[in-house]
Amino acid sequence: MHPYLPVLIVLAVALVIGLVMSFLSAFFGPKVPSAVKQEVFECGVPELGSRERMSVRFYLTAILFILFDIETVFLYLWARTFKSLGWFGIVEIFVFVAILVAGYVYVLKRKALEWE
Amino acid sequence: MIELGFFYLFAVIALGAALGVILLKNPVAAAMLLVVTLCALAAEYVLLGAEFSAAIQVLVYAGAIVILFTFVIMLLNLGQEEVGQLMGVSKWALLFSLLTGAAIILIQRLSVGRLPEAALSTLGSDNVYEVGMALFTRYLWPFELASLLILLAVIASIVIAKKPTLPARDA
Amino acid sequence: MSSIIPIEHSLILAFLLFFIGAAGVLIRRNLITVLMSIELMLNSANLLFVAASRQVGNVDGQVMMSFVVVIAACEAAIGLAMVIAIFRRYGNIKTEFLRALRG
Amino acid sequence: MELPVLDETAVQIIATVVKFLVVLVAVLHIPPVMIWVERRAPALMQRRRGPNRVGFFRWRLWGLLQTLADAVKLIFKEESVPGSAYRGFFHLAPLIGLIPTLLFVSSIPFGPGIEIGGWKISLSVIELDIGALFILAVTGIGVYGVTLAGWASNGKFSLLGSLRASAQMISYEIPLGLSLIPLVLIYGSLNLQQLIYAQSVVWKWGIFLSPISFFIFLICMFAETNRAPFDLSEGESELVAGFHTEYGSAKFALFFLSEYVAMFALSCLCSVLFFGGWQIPFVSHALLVSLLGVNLAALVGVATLLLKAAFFMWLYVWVRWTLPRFRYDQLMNLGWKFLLPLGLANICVTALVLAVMGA
Repeated sequence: MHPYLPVLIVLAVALVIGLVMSFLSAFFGPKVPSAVKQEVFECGVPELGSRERMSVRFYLTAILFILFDIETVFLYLWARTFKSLGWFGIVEIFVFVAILVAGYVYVLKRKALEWE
Repeated sequence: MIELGFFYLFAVIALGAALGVILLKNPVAAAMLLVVTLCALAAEYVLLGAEFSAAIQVLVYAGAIVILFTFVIMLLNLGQEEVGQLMGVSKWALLFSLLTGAAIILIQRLSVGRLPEAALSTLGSDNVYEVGMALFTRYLWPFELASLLILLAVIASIVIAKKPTLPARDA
Repeated sequence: MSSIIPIEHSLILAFLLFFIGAAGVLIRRNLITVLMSIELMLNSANLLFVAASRQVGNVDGQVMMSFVVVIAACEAAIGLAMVIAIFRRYGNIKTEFLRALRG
Repeated sequence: MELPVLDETAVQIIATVVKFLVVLVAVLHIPPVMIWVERRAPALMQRRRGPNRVGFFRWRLWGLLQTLADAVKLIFKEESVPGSAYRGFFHLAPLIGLIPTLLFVSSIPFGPGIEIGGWKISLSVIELDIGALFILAVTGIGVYGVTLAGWASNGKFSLLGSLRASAQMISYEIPLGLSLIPLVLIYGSLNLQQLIYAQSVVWKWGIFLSPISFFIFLICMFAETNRAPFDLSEGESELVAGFHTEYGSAKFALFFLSEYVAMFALSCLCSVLFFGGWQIPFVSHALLVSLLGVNLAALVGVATLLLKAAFFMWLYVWVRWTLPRFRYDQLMNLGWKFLLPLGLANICVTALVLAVMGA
């Protein structure tokens, strides 16, 4: 058996069962719609909507996330081959990490990660 | 044979989702379909025996890059109404690209049998280890340069995104 | 295990993906969707690398594929930063508003 | 009567389905029990009674059936969708949140293999050589459930809550990923089952060989599940209920389910990585097999893993009622300015020590 076949099986079974579970209320629950019930919750005040723009810091966080996500993947690759590469691999990965840490320091210096 | 069936299944999923990416008006829906395309392609990589490629595809591509897209869409709060329709040239562009695609597939079909035979036995079972060894020995310099590239991209994107731009000229 | 899939199938899939991506770049006016279409095109290149790696029997193609992912990440980061900057300046991200470089 | 002859593939596929259904049924029992614990434990700490009424006729069972009643109530509630919501994604978001956590919990090796009728069956539903990377990838996809839920609700509290929650989850995914790397360096494998076999004696457990990893992992466990003290995304005083403000009835129950399944999966993963998984300390598995036979020893292993995981589930509750909530800037600073450099330094030091010892 292909080792990834269970992934597909789990995905399919979970999808079916999840769909059934998420529509349980649609079958069993009462249905009494009203205009107020359809409003978005806003602590009781009249609805204002969500048309406002969010802070750019979320974007900067996501950028940093990509940077370190890639680094993490390559670090896994290195960790897996560590025993064969030895000191050569250590030097190599230290250079790699050092370059990325430079980016990290730059981000800190630009205060891109300061919240509030 | 079963592998081929799965290959077709995921190919259809990937292509359908990719069509959705370029045709849907809602950008968040497009981003989600992009995730579907990427995951279907990751499944193709698994079928092609490239475990690590599938992992990096889901981890970095679907898990990080598309998150960035989603965040930007939410930050700019692009609802349905701000999304551009297809451009005026849409039908022509569509026809043109479909024709070109068909032509290339035709050319490619004609070349069947002239490609080199697949060398199947040389790929081992420990894919992550092999990719790691290749990356850290033969591709040493590209690897270090890649980190430099990421560094530059981070600096550039922070400079561009954080810099207060001039007020808009009369549009 | 995965010996059955001939490379022609991967090639066709990659071509189709590339053209869907190219069509997206041509027909959409929304900058973010254009960027996503570029991601589709990069992915078709990735698929070709992986399929070729399978065909020639070494992992060089897969290493290249991981470099392409790095490049895609950089491209997305910078592209989206520019989208944000453009949005700040024009209040809009439709491509036809970007005429500053046109004479 | 003649049974059809089964080949290896058919047996394994049937075994996979059965194993997953068992895991699913077990996992469905976690939220009711855990919510009961989560209401009785603070009562114990604060000298109150907590829920103790709902029972079965004369037997009150310490109120254990309270959450069952709650679950039934949730199913029979009306499902209300805000008029301005994006309906398709609104219905889909709980599923997108749930399925990755189910994949996650399926990839935990719950015990050593068992043998039924001569077929060898492993006790993890999904067993991959790149198990650790698979888990990271799956948690990465799980973020979309939260993001979509808030966006599709189209309310300001939901949107802000979901952006906060997803930013928090991606921020703590990095230290989580980094904290596993020293273990890969030490044990040389990404396969969870092999990681367990490598921790065969107590002094080889992950917590002793890499205590800093454990520290980072423990904090990330709380942050990844948006649990107290990092439950800012649903800080009642600021954001009502966070990304699931607009959700009610069975869909709300699904969000609850995925939160508790994620807690359980992370607790199991913590036991697997740092506490020897299903192995009983000071008792070798070979000894157990010789005493009890393969299958019974495997069951003992499963019980051991569940016991270890139960401790971390208790820790979740304990911490929730002990520590006050963080502020959002404190949370982000902790992740990016403390755990991230610590994780990188931990990797570097581990690699250097290993290289010096090896040379």
